Amino acid sequence: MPATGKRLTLQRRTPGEGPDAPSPEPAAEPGATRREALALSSLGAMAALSACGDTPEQAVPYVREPRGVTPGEAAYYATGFMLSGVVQPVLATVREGRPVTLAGNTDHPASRGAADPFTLASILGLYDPGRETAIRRDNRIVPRSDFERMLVSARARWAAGAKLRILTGASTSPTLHRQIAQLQAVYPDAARVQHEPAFPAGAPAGPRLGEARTVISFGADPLGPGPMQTVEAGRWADLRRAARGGAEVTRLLVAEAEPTLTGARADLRLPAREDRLEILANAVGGGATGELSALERSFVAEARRALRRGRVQVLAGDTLPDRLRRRIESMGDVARPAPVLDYGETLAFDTLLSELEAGEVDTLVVLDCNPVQTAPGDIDAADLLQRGGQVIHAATQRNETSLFAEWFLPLAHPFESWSDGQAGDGSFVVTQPLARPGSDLFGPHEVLEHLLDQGGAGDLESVQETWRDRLPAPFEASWMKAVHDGIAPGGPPSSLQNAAQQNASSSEGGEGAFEVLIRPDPSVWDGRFAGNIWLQELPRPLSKTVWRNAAQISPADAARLSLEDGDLVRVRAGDAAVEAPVSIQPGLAPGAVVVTLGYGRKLGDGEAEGRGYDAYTLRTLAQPFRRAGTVEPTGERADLVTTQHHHTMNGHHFVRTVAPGEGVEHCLDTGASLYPGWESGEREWAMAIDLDLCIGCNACMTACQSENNTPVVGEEEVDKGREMHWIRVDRYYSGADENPDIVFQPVTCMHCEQAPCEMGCPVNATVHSDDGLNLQVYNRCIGTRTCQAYCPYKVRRFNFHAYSQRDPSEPEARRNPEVTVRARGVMEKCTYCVQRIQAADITARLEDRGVKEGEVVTACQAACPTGAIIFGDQKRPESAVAQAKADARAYDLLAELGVRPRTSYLARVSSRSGDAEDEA
Amino acid sequence: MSPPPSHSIHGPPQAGETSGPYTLSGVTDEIAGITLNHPTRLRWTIGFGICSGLVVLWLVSIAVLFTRGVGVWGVNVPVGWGIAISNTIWWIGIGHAGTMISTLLLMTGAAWRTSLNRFAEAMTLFAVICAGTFPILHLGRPELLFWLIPHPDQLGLGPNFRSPLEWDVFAVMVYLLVSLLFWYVGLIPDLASLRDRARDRFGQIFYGVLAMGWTGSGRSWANWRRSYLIIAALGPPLVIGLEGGVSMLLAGGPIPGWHTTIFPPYFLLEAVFSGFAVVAMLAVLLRSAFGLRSLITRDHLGMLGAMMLITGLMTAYCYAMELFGAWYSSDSFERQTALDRLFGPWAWAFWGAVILNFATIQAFWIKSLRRNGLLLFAVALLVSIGMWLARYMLVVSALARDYLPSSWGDYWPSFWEWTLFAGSLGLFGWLFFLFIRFLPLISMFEIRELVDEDEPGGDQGDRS
Amino acid sequence: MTRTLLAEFETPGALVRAAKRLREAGFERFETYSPMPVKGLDVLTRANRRRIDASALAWGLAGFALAFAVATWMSVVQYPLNVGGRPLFSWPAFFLPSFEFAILAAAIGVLVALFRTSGLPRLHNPLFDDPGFARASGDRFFIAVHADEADEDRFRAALEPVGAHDIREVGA
Amino acid sequence: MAQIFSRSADAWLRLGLTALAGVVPAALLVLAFTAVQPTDFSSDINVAEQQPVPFSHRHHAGELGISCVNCHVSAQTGASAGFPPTQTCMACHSQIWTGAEALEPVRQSLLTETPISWNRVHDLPDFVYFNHSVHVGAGVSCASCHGDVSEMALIQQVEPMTMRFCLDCHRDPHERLVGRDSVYDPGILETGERLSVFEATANITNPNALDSCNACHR
Repeated sequence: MPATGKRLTLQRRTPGEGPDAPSPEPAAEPGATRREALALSSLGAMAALSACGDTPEQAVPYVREPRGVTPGEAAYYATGFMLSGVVQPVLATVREGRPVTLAGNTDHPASRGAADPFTLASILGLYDPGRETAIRRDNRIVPRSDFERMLVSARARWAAGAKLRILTGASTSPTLHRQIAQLQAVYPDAARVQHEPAFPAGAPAGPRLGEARTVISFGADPLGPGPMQTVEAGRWADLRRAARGGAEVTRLLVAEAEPTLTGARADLRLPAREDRLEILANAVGGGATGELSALERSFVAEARRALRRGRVQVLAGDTLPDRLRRRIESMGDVARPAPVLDYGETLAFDTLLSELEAGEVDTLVVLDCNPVQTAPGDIDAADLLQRGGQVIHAATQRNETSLFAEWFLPLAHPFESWSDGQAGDGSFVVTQPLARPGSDLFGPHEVLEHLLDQGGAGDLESVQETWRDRLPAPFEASWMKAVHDGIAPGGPPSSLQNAAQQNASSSEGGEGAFEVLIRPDPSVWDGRFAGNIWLQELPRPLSKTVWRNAAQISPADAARLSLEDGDLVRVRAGDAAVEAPVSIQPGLAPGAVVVTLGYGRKLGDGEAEGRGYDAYTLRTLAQPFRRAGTVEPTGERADLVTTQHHHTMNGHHFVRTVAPGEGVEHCLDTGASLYPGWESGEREWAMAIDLDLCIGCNACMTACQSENNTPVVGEEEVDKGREMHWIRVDRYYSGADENPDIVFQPVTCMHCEQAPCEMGCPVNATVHSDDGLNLQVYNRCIGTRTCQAYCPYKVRRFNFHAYSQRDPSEPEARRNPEVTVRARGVMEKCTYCVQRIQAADITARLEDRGVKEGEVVTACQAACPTGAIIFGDQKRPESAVAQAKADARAYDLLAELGVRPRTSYLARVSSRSGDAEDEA
Repeated sequence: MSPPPSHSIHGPPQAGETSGPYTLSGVTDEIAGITLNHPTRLRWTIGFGICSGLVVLWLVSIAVLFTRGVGVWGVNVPVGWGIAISNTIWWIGIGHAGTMISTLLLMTGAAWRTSLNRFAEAMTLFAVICAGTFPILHLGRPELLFWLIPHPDQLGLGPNFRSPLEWDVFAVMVYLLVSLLFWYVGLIPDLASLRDRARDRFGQIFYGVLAMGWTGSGRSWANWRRSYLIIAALGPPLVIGLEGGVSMLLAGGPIPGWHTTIFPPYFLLEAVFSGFAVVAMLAVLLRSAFGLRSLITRDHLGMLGAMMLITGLMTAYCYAMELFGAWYSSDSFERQTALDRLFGPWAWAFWGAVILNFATIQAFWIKSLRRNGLLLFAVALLVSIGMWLARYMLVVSALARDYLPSSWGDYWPSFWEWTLFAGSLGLFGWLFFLFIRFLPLISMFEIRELVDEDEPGGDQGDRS
Repeated sequence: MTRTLLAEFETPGALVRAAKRLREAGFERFETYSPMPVKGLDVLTRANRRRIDASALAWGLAGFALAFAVATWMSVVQYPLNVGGRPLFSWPAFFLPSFEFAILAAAIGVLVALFRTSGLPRLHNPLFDDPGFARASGDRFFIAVHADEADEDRFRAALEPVGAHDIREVGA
Repeated sequence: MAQIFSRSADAWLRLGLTALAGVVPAALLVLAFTAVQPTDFSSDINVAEQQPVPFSHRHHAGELGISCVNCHVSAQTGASAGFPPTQTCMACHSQIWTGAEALEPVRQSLLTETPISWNRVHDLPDFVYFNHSVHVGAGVSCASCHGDVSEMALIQQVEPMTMRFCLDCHRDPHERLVGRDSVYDPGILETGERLSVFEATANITNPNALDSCNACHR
C-alpha cells in the first residue's frame, strides 16, 4: 500500500542485501553518532587554527601565520549559497579562519547586499554538530579505499551499459551540468534526475516581476520565502520607489487561498480557494461574473479596470495547472521576463521511480537529496531504493535516505567546497569555500569526478575546468577576479525553454470538503533547514509560530469546527492523514487548509527529529501541492508556540497607512521638556524604517541574530515568552478576520533620547553615549529588569537562563567575536550594531577623518531585500536617514510618550480605498 | 513642649487602657514568664517546626534559583517582574502598621498601643526582612548586589541615583535599620528585666549584654524617653519616604496603569491597611495562645478593627480615584489597562481584592463584631489575601499589556515562585517564633506605667 | 570613704516623694532607679535634652549632606553620564536617598547620644552587688546616694518618713 | 543579685562595639580603596610570569633595539597587537644562536608544527574591546600601558589595567600622548614631549566623548 510506505519505522538496511555483503557487525545507534559527532565535527581542523586559546591564561600564537589572516581582524569572502537550485550571492565574514556571519554580496546585482533568512542562517549548517565525517558502508565506517575499490567494478558495469542514475535537487551549476554530460559521454545509460520537493520541477525559471504599474496575481507569491525572494523583493521595491518619485502608483491585486507575503502587500486582496482561481481568471479575462460573490465581483471589476488602463502584469501561481497558468499570464500587457535559470537536462522523477520499481537501475547516486523523506506519500521510496541496485547516498549528515543506502559519503558543506551556479537574475556565481573541509569529506563535484575516473579530481579542478573556456583570457586573472568578486561573467543561455511548465501537475480531483494546500515551510523550507535552530526559532512571517508546523485553517472553518489555536486535528487526503495543531489564519480562504513540508523527520537534523508532522505523506506524485481532503478535530491539544499573541492594533495606529502622496501629521516626537537638553555629540545615529517597503520577510531578524550572537532559547522558553530576538517583526491584522489588512512593523530598540529604561537602571548599566546610542553594558548589568519593565516598546531581552551556553548547535566557534556573549542574568537589546559603529569610527580615526555617510551599515539594514531600513547620522542634513525623517510620511512610534525615539517609521502607502488616478 | 501624654499613668482613660488585677510584679511575671518559662513548649515547638520546614523550603527554592537562574520562575518578556516584586510590596506594606502603631500612636499618646507595639514592631522588622529578600533574589546576577551601594571601586562608577530602584535600596535598608534600632531602644529596659530574672548563666549573659547595663536610673529613663520620642518621630516620614519610593518603582516607568501621581499615598494607605490586618491576626493569635486576654483586651481588638475600617475605606477611595483618573485622562492606553483590570484577564484579581479588602471590613461598622476575635482574625486574613491580590494585579496587569499588542504577554507564577513565597511566610513565622521565645512580646515597662498600683499612703497631689 | 547607700520603695509615688525630700534635705547628687519611667521625677532628673536633640540633628544633617554629596559627586564629577537625557545634577532625585540616609544617621545619632548621656554600656555596676536591686527592673523603686558616714544619718532621716522599705549599704 | 559581668567585661564590650562601629567600615573602605588603586599585593602587577621560552624584552627591545612592531606586527593595524608566530622567531634564530639550548622549544615548535603556549601577562576581560591600532594611531605610547619593556627581562604588568586606569587616560590623555612617530620608543615617557590631545590626532573633536561606555564595551 503506497500511502503507508512513508510511515514505516525506519530500519537500518539489513546487511547482506547489497551486492557486496558486508560483515554483520552492527553500527552505533544513529542517535549516538550525532552526539559523538560533536567531538568529530569537521571543524576540528579549524579549531587548531584559531589564534587565541580559550583559557585566558594562555596565549597561543600561530606557528606559521596563514596568509591573509590578521588575528582579531575580519576577512571577507564573496561566495554563494545554492537554495533550491538558485545561488544566493553572499559575502562571508571570516575571522581567524572561522566563517562567522553571512550577508548578501553588495557587488552582486541579484543581492545588492541583501539576503533571505535561509541564506543568512545557512552558516549554522557549517557548524552542525550532527554532521557526518566518515564514509560508511551499511552503516559501518570504512576506509576510502573500500569505496574506490567498489567504484572500479561499478565503472566497468556502467561502461557496459548498466543504468547509472544521479538524483539531485534542482541545480543551475554549469559544472554539474558539464559533469553529467561527461558522464553520459562515457557511460551509455547515465542520467541525472531532479527532485526538488518545494517546487514543481524546474521552477522558478527566473524573476517574475516585470516593469508593470499594476500587478495582478492569481496565487503567485513572488515576495514570499524561497530562492527568488531577494531578487523579486528588490525589484518590487525598486518599482515602488520609482513610482513614488512620480505621480504614478504601483498597485498590487492578489487573489489567493492562503495569505502570502505578496498578498499581505496587496492593495486589494481576495481570499479564494485555489480551485476558484480559474473561474476568477476567466471572469477577469472577460467571462461571466454572474455566479461570483460580491467580493469577487469587485475584485474582478478592479482587475478589469487595471487591465484596461494598461501596463499590467498578471501572475499565476507555480502550482496552478500549466494550461491555466499560461492563459492567466497572457492577460496583461507586460510580459513575464524571459526565463533565465538553466537547470540542465534531467530525467523526470517519475521515470526514475518506474525504473527503480522495475529493478533496472544498477547504481543510484543520491547527491544531497533525501528522497525517503521528501518523496510523495504514495511512493515507498525506501522500498524502491532496496529493489536491487546499489545506492550511494552523499549528504552532509545521515538522514532517512542513508538508512536504505548501502554507501554513505559524507558531503562537505557548500561553504567547504567549490561550486558555481546562477543567481536569481540569471548571472553566474563561482562559489568558493570559506573553510577547509575535513579530510574525508567529498565536495559534490568531487563525487561526480569519482564516478568518472580513477583519480577523482577535486572540486576546484572541476569548477575551473568548467570555467576555463567561459572566462576571458588570461584565465588565472579572470578566475581570480570572478572568485574575488563573486560574480562570473556570462548571461543566461539564450534559448531557455520554460522547463518549469512541463511538469506542473494538475491538482484537480478527489473528494473532500477541504482543499489541502501543501506548501514549503517558511522556516525550514522543504526540511533541509530542519536542523537549523535559528530558522526553527524564527517566527513565521504571518502566523508567528515557531519550532513546529501547524495546519492553518480559516477563521470561518475554525468557528464551524469549534477549533482554537493549538487544537489537534487530523488532516486527511485520500489514504493519508496527518495530525497537526491548528493555527487559525485570518485571510485564509474558507475551505482551504494549509500544511507545510519539512517536519516530522525521523532521522537527521538533530533539533527536528520527531518534531511536527510530515506533510509529504499527504502528497501524491500526481498531486503534490493540492489535494482534496478533510479536517477532523481530534479533541486533543497540541503544542503550538507563537511569539505574538495579540493580532490587532487595538484601535491604535502603530502602523500608519496613508493614501499615495499623503503624509502623516504631528507624528515626530520633538516634544518640549522641562529638562535642559543634552548637547548632542559629534554624530547622532538614527534609524528610519520604511513600512511601505517592509514585506515582513524576517531577513533582518536572522541577520541580527548572527551578527549579535543572539541566543536561541528553544520551544519551551519561547512558549514562556522568552525569545531573544533583538529585532522583531510585528504583524497586525485589521479589518474583518475573513480578509484583513495585514501590516508588518519591524520593532527594535528605539534608542530614545529620553529613555525611560536608563532612568530605571539602578547601576547605570544602560546609559546614553555621546553619539546618541542607548547603550546596554552587559558587564555592568545585575539583572533587575527595571529597564525592561519601563520600556514602552518591550524590546529588551533578558537571559533568564544561560542561553548562550546551552545549545551545541550554535557553537562558540560561530560567534561574532566583536560582540560580547551575554551571561545568565543579563539584559540585552539592539545596539544599532555598535560594534560596526566602533569599527568604522576606528577606521576613520586612523585615516584622520570622520565617519562617512553610509560607512556604518547595521546588520538588519544590510539584509533587508527592499532597503526598508535606513541608518545613519541624522545630524547631517544630506544623510539618507535625515532625509527619511524629513519625509512627510515619517512618524515616531508612541510619539505621545515624549521619550524621543531615534528610530522613526515611514507610513505605509496603500491605494486600496479607490483608485485616485482611475479613469475618472 | 509637654512630655508625651501616653507616659502619664493618670491621663484620661483611653480606649483599651489596661486596668484590672495587675500589679507591677504581676505584669513582669506574666510577660517575662513567657520568655523565661516557655509555657507553651509543645505548641511552640510544633509551630516552630512547621516554620523551620518552610524555611528549609525557602532555602531550597533559593538554591534552585541560584543554580538554574531566574528562569525557573514564570517571569518573561513583557512580565519581567512577577510575584517577587508584588511580594516585596506586600511584605513592605505589612511592615508599616508596626511602625505606625509604635510611632504615630506614641506621639499622639494613644495608650492602647502599649499592648501591641512590641510585637507589631517585631512584625515590622521581620516583614521588612522578608520584603528585602525578594528584590535581591529576583536579580539576574545577585552576586553583584553590592553595586547598588555607593562605594569606591576600580570602575569609577557609582549607582544611578535617579533610579527609583536605587531609592528603594536606600529606603528599605534604612527602614530595616531604623526599625531595628527603634525596636532595640524600646527593648532595653525589658531586656534588663529579663537579665535580672534569668536563672541560667546563658540567659544572664545574653540579656545582660543586650541590656547594656541598664539600671533604670532616673537619668537614663529621662534620656531614654527623649531618645525614644525622637526616633519615633522619624518613623512616619521614613514610612512615607519608603512607600513613596516603592510606589515610584512602578510609577516611575511610563507604563499605563503605573504612571500616575496617586501612587505614593495610595501605596501608603494600602500598606498601613494590610499591616493593621496582620497586626490584628497576630494579636488574636498571641492573645489566645498565651492567655493574654487582660493584656490584649477586646478594646484592643476593637481598635484594630476600627483602624482597618478607616484605612480600608481610605484605600477604597484610592482605588476609585485610580479608576477615575484612568477614565478622566482620556488616554486610551490608561483606559485599556483599567478595563483589563475591571473586566479583562485580571478581573479575578481586581474583584477578588475589592471583595476581600472592602466588602469584608464593612462588618466593622458594628462595634461588637470588630471586638470579636475570631471574626477579626478571619477578616484580617481575607484582607491580607486581598491585598496580595491587589499587589499582584497592579504589578502584572500593567506589564503584561502595555502599549504594543504585539508584545502583550501573560504570566503565571511557577512552582518555585510559590515555594519561595511560602518560604518567606515560613521565614516570617520562624523569626516570629524565635521572637516570642526569647524576647518579651509585650512591652513590660510600658504596661507597668499603666498599672494602677494601689499605693498605700499614696499622695495623689504629689503624683501629678 | 564614700559608700553607696540604697533606699528601697514600693511605689512610684513613694519614690517621687523621697526624691523631693532628699532634694530638700540638700542632697544634690543622688540617683533614682525605677522599673518604668516615673512621671513626677521629671522635675528632679531632667533629660539631657540638648545633647540628644543636638546629636539627632547633627547626625541627621551630616547624613543628609554626606548622602547628597556622594550622590552629586558620583553623578556629576566621578562619571558624568547621560542617563535618560536628564541633567547630571538631578537634585530632586538625589533628595530621596539623602533623606532616607539622613533618617538613619539621625537615629544612630540618637542611640549614640542615649548611650553617652546615660553612661551606657555599663555591664558591671556596683549596684548589682546588692542582692535586692534586681527588683529595680520589676516592682521596686530605689534611691542611691554616695555618702560618707556623716551623711548616712541624714539620708536615713530624710527617707525613712516617706516609706523607705529598707535602707542599706550596697555591698555590705 | 550578683554581678553577672566582671569589671573587665565593659572594656571588652566597648572594644567590641568600637570594632563594629569603626573597624569593620574602615576595613571595608581599605578594601574598596585597594580596588581603586590596586597594589602589587591585590593585583597581578609586577609579577613576572615564567614562560616556556625565557624571552627577554630587555635584550631584544632594549639592547638590540628591535621595534615593537617587528614582532607585534598588527599593533598598528589591528585590534590585537598579535603574538609573533614561531616563524618570526626563527627568521633570526635560524641564523644566530642556532644551537642555543634556550631556543630548543622554539625549534621544536617549528619542527612539530606545535604552537608555543605563552603565559598571558596582559589579559583584559572578554567584554572589554581594546583596539591597539586606534591607540597607536592616536599617538599613545606603548609604554604608557606596558611600561618600559626595555628594562624587563621577563615581561610583567606594570599598570593595574583596571577600568579606572583606562578612564583616567580617556578623560585626560595628555600624559600618555607622544605622537605617532614616537609610540614604539620604550623609554619615551621618561624623556619625550607630550602632545595635547588635539595635536596628537586631528580627529578627536570631542575628547569628552571618549568615556562613553561603547568606547570599550559592545
